Amino acid sequence: MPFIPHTEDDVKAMLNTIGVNSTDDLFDEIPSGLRIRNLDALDSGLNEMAMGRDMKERAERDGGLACFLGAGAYEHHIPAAVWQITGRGEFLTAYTPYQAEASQGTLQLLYEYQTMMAHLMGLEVSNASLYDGASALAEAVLMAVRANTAAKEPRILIAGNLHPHYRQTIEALVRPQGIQLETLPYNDKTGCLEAQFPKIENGDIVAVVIAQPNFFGGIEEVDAITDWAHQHQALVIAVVNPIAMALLKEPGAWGQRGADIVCGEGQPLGIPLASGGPYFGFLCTKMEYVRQMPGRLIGRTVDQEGKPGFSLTLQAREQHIRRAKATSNICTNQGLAVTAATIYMSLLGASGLSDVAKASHANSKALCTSLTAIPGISLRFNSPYFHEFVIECPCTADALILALLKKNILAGLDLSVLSPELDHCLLICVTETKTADDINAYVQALEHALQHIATTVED
Amino acid sequence: MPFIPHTEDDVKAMLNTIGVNSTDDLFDEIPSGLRIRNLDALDSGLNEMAMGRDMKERAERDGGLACFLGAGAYEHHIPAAVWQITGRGEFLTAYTPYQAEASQGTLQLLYEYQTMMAHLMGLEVSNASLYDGASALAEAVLMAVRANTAAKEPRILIAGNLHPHYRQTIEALVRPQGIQLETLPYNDKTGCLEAQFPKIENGDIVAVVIAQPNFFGGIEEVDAITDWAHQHQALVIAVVNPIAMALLKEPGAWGQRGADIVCGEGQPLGIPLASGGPYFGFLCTKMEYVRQMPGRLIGRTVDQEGKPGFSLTLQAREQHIRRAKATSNICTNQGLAVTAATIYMSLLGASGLSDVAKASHANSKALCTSLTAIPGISLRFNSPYFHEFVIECPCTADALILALLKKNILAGLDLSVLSPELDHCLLICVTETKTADDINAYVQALEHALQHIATTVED
Amino acid sequence: MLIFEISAKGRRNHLQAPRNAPEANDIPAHLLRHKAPLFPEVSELQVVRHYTQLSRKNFSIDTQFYPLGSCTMKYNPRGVHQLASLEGFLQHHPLTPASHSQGYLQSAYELQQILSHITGLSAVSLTPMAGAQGEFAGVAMIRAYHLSRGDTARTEFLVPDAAHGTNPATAVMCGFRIKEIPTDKHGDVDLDALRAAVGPHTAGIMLTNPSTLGVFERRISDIAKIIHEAGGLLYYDGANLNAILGKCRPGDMGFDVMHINLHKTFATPHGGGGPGSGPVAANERLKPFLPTPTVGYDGKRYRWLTEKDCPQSIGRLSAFMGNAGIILRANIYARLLGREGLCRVSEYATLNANYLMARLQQAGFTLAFPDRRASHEFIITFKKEAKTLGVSAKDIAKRLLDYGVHAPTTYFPLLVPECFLIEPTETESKEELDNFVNILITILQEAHDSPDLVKQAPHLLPVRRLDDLKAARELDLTWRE
Amino acid sequence: MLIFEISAKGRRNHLQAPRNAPEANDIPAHLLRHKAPLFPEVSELQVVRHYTQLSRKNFSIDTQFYPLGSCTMKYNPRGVHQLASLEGFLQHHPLTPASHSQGYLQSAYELQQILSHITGLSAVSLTPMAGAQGEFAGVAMIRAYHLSRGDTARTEFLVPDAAHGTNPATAVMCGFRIKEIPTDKHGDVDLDALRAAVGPHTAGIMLTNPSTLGVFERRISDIAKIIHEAGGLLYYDGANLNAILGKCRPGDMGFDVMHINLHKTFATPHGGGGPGSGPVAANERLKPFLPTPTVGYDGKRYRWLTEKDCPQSIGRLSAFMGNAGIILRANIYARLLGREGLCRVSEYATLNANYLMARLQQAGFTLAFPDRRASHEFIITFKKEAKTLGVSAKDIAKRLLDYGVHAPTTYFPLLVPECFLIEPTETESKEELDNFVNILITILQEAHDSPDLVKQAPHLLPVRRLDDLKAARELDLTWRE
Ligand SMILES: Cc1ncc(COP(=O)(O)O)c(C=O)c1O
Ligand SMILES: Cc1ncc(COP(=O)(O)O)c(C=O)c1O
Repeated sequence: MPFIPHTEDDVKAMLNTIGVNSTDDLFDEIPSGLRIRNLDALDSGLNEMAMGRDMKERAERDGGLACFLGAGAYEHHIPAAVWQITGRGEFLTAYTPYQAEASQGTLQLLYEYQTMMAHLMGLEVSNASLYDGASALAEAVLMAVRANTAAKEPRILIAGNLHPHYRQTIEALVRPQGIQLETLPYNDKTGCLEAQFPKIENGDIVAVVIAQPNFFGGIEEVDAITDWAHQHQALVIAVVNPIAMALLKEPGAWGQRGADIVCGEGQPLGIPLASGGPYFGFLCTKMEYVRQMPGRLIGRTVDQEGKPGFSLTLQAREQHIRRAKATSNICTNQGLAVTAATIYMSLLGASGLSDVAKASHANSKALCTSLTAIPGISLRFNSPYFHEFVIECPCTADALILALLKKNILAGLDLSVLSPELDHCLLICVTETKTADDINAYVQALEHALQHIATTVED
Repeated sequence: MPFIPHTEDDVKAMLNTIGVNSTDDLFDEIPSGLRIRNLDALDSGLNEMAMGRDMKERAERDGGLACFLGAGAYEHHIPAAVWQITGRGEFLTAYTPYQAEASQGTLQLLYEYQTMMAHLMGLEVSNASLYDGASALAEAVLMAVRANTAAKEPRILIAGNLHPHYRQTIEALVRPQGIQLETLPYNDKTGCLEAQFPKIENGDIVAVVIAQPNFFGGIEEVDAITDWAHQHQALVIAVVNPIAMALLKEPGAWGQRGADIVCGEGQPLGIPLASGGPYFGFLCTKMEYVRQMPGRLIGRTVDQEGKPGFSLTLQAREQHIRRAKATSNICTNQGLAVTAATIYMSLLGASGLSDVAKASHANSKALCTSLTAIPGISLRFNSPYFHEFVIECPCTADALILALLKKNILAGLDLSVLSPELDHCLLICVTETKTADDINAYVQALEHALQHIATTVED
Repeated sequence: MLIFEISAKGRRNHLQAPRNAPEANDIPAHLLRHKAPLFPEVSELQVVRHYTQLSRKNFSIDTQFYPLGSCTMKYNPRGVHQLASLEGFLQHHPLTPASHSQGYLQSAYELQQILSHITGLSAVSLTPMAGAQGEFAGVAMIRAYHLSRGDTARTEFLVPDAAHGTNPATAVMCGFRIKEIPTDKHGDVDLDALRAAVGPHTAGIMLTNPSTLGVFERRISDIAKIIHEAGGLLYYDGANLNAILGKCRPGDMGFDVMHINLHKTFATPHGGGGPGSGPVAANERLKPFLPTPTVGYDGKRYRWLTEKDCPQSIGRLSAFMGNAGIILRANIYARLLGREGLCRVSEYATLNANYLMARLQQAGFTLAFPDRRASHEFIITFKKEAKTLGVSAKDIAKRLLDYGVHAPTTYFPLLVPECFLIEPTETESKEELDNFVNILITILQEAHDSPDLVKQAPHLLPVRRLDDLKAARELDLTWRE
Repeated sequence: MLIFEISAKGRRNHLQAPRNAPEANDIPAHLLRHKAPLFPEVSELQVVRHYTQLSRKNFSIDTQFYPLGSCTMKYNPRGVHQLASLEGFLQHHPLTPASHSQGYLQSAYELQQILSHITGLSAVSLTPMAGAQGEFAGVAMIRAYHLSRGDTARTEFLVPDAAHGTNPATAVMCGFRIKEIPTDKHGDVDLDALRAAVGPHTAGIMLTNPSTLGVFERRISDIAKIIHEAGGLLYYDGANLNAILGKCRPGDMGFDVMHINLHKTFATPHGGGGPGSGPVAANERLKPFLPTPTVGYDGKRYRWLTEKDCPQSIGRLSAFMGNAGIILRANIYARLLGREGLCRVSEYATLNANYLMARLQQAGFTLAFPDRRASHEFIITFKKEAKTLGVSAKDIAKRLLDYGVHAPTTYFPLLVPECFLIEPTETESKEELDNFVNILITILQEAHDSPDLVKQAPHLLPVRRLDDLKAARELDLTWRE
């Protein structure tokens, strides 16, 4: 039987030991009215070979596109070593490291992850992961509400150029606790936050949420925003792309005092696109807020012989100890993705990561320059950007995307998802994975599509 | 530097310790006339990402065919667990287990392999692998020459329906030692060995080499041949397909006394086709001949506390001890492939292996029945066969193969490689990997091709 | 040794980085980073060796028996892992148009159907990323339901004292006050206390069945009636679904909404802490509130259903669509097993638990609920040993590690003192269970003969017992130069 | 525990076997098997756990420093492994027509070119499956060459006494008699003895340079002259090519034919015993005799060259075309490194060896050839310690295992008593080498202070020292019920 090792003799002997006649007897506490006898509406099982055929066909249907789509999930080169090591049974099939002595592998790795992530963000503490970037931001908001004791009301100011799915996620996750979410507008020309900040009083606002880069790839003037928020006793929550942080100023160095909480999507660090997950959310903060952190934290300590070792610490923040009073309900997190990210960061090193950022950026510049040289195509926002930019087209972005899909190019994101006025806008991302040929192929396909669309319109 | 961990400081310190000024000085014993300064005719290096693109393109060019070609290499379902475990660093990157205490993993696995392989063949001993099926046969022949002290001359009788590449391989590998290779003819109707055996005297012949199934997939009357050989003091060397042995009579049970040496290609046991290798050759024998065996042998013993353990044994047969007097020059073998095969056999079990054999056979029957119902197509040999058979076509086999390749079907082997008279003959293999749809697709493609060829000829 | 301790300044692994990356001159200098982060500088071999060696310090399903109660640590099929890791799936961007996502969408849709059938509930959203987020979704849906009816008075959630910590924590995250409901001495919910607790403030109850006490809540229909009559709804914590696959269905028991832990019941690997996946299933009443996105099918093509299609949805719980890779794995697992195999899961999980329970009882161990059937798990208590020998459940757990088996869940549920919650799962053999019994017997003997051996355990692991107090007091959460 | 010992009669793993396989009624009963082979009957989890646990009993490059002389145990790049394992390569049947094999053929052809350039020899056949088969090919080619000229008198092969065991064994397999050539005290071939040995019977000589003594044969041109003038040819055993990549070339030294161990110099993993790959390279004179198949290129398409194209070929050495997967790996490795990276290999391998040699000498260890440069490896001898302390090289090797590093090659080459042949390779860091020196110093101290500790080693491995005599005397080669 698939995955079940019992022989008939085993079953007989076991029933005998238990003292019943059949396994069915073991379910005799279930009220008979509730018992069902089969799952016959489902199909019969397949063997691994047949399943392999089936899934390979499905995978082929979904694969094979040259990806120029980012919008929160980014294709980067992943060294082979990353998943070959991550996939080792000892990492893959272990549980959460409750029994520290039997989990030193995972625990030390997580401690190393915390170290790298904290250093990458320029902060003191990182937890061991949350579900993803968007839900991590929701946790960051809840954490800020607990941490900012100066604020009178749970009001949060959120950058209007934050990824719309992030905004939706925090709406869903923090609204039940009566937290108010308000928008910090962005400038229609630059795509970045308005240089003029709204008037607020000290203690009006719990925290300001800034995205760096923002949803359009634009780079924000983070120093000014950070200082402004701090001047009004608001905390600063930074939502950042970790690869960008190898190039852009780290949140811990923003303004005079640095961002207070940093979160974001860890996927770019060695995790495949994979239809959206599993990825992982990271969360870093200053030491003073560590007790308000959600999620697992690994601490270094010593064993009874004084030898260094690692264990889950500050567990009193967590649901399995504090229950209703926990900092979050999170239990299972995204450990395996963090394992991959840790190996990724180790393999790349700081300079490698910075090379990835620079090469991605240079590639995006190259595509942007070529595209905006095409008559009818212009850059939508005039701000510095990182590896992702928005073009405005003479037709709907949707039409272009469809046309390029026929050439097996995933052209980008149709920004009409964000607002109907942006329906001629295409958000395009280029990473280090693209060659000059790939970029040329995109440009040619787009030119061709534009001609075709023009002709069709004329017809 | 790729794969080199040295920093500049390291290099300086190390040169200092050695007492030289540059690494170049370390090569000062090479006569200057022989020194070269670079390898500039070669290309510069690529990074892993660029290499990935390049190799993926190559792999795609070679992939995607539905394989109905056997002829010594067989496509079977390989459980995912096989290579995920085999690929663990501890198996993959270990050397030959010379330091037994630090290699118990590989050693125990090989002992388990020896056990399974010996039982599968019905013999007492298996070695730990040779290079492949063909070279294993050459070693078997050399071993027989050493073992059969009754034979006057080193004459070997070889089935004429042995895989032609096997025949070529033994020619190349044993000819330098003056061994005579003669052919035991096969019957043109059955494709099997002639029922009438040649007249020989006792001691004329060292050994008879029989293939089961033979190159055409045909099943030989092994009992009679074995007994005949033994009656004339010749040893019997069996070349068998290990999957077939789950269904057909095992060599140890052939005739009155069983085959003496059994060898063959281990690839069907969980090893991918992979352009022909790495596969592995297996070699089994009776205990009385164990000291004539080439290759590694693992023995079970105890450690100084009496605990069971495993180590290389009878090393005095091997080149690293016995040098010029060794049973073979083999040193590195095919350990990793054997690791995979051992896991494969454990996962399948005896009944699973037998199911693979039966399903493959049933599929080949299904295709054969459909094909031979097509006018103009007939079965070339009338003998029982196992999962591989020969059809005779109205056109050259080559023409059919080309036509089916256009439908992404690898139709089989053009037997003109064997002899020009067989140029209308196609050797076709079907394994358990093929579904009824696959088989239908083959039949339709072939019908279509025949029509097309007929039309073309008419034109 | 930490990876930082094998680092050397200036060591570079050029093979993995892009070549000749130009400087980003177009970005103003004040927006750029000025100090490189402290990452290790190590060669590829050093990385491979370091993390390979680290992995070897873990216990795992692939290496050990791991009877961690409530966690369903069963075999994680290698074939499932391989097929979910096919290149076409891995390179698929989550925002790819549906035309080029049919493979994934079909797999997700099928899983929705399978889960709906297994749970007896009519609709499923796969987006929650673990059990706790599934709980959040379900409880938020109950909240949205009451609010949609203008029923704003329902501010309380009932949670049995045996519940998993995520249950109360979740209800609080959804803005509810918690009322704890006690357990009776048979492990069932105390019905009188429940009746006393319900009222017009009752939004709902969160319940696991079989409960975390390892027993089936026999009066579940009565409980459902009490709650429903009070106007509340029932949330089912599906962490224990492995116990009842094909035997009974939460929908039939009266539950309105539930989550399923794919990383438990559907054998997806737990990865040293995750990822999991906690799909949420609801009956017709709560279906409109399911989180987005879900997958729809018109008989020809699969497509995402979003806020536009589901205006009453509680919304989006993550940036994309949940832990897609885990959803793929669960789909593959479920279809490998098929209807027969899925029914066998609960059958053999229950057989194993009851056998182990019987053997341990016969060997003199104290069961928490000796009169009950075990579900897929059960509880033993070392209260007696703690008192008479000074050997705690923790000590015994640590000593088990020395014998190469992972400890069961200890000190949970909190109501049973000095307890082990033991869940063998269906994929372990009788031999493995017998071996575990023998080890426990040996340890009990050791606890009598040389209690210090047990109290000082583990002895044979990479570290001895760790100083958790020091860890919490002298926080060392990151390595600094 | 053996896998057979966790087997249970009747346990079946249906997931991996075809369903409903019909009986083969068409095959006569007397040709069928009647008794199933004794295979284990185990579940998939049992298999995974058993072999995962077994793997953990190995030392390996991925887990340990492994300075095994003559074996070039360097980092086996994971990226190479991944790319050689692409589905398209794995499912490619060796007899697929060339039209559908261009990806593989191109890779093989490129490697032929690279090897030709590196070795300074004009043509390459990739078919030999390991070093020993490469040796066979080369020596058989020399034999074929002499015979092709009607020169049947050349029945002797010269082999230095320092040669690897495969050298004499190979020459014998090719039908030659062996003449051993002694080594002088500096580790070079004794030229006088060589001159005395050559003659009209000399078919050729097999030589490694740098030799297995870890030193470069300085008078190689003289040797070549002596052999060639006597009408013999020179075979180069390329196992030590890692030492000279981009520094000098066997072709330039006067060698006519050689093999290359891809599983050493080209970093393909050794797999606990193999597979390897031993391509053979030859100069114009011997090129016609290369084994088939090789790959040709007409500027447009790649194709196999077989007996038809190469009528003088020594023939075919295996059923297909060698260890194709290893050939792919070597191609990828070589092209990842490129011309710069390949030159660095020998540079850093030599630096590491000389550094380690210097450090050990300074620490008081006895070098076999203190006046010589190390090549990529070198020899130390414990002759003194064996005499004064009764601690042998073997004892020290075993004790090294306790410290978590693999032992160097011991007792080879046979001419140096109580020796270690130490090859650190270029992929190990200075820290790793320093650590190794410290461990050896510690062990030497132990050998003085408590020799039994060393003599009884290993203490910390899965087994203590094994009884090899018993293994050979009471042969137990397979498990029986
Ligand atoms: C009974 C119970 N409920 C809920 C959960 C929470 O699930 P998750 O860890 O996936 O968030 C768990 C997991 O430990 C559990 O055992
Ligand atoms: C010097 C030398 N020559 C030849 C060989 C034989 O190579 P292989 O093991 O690949 O047959 C070896 C390998 O150990 C070697 O070290």
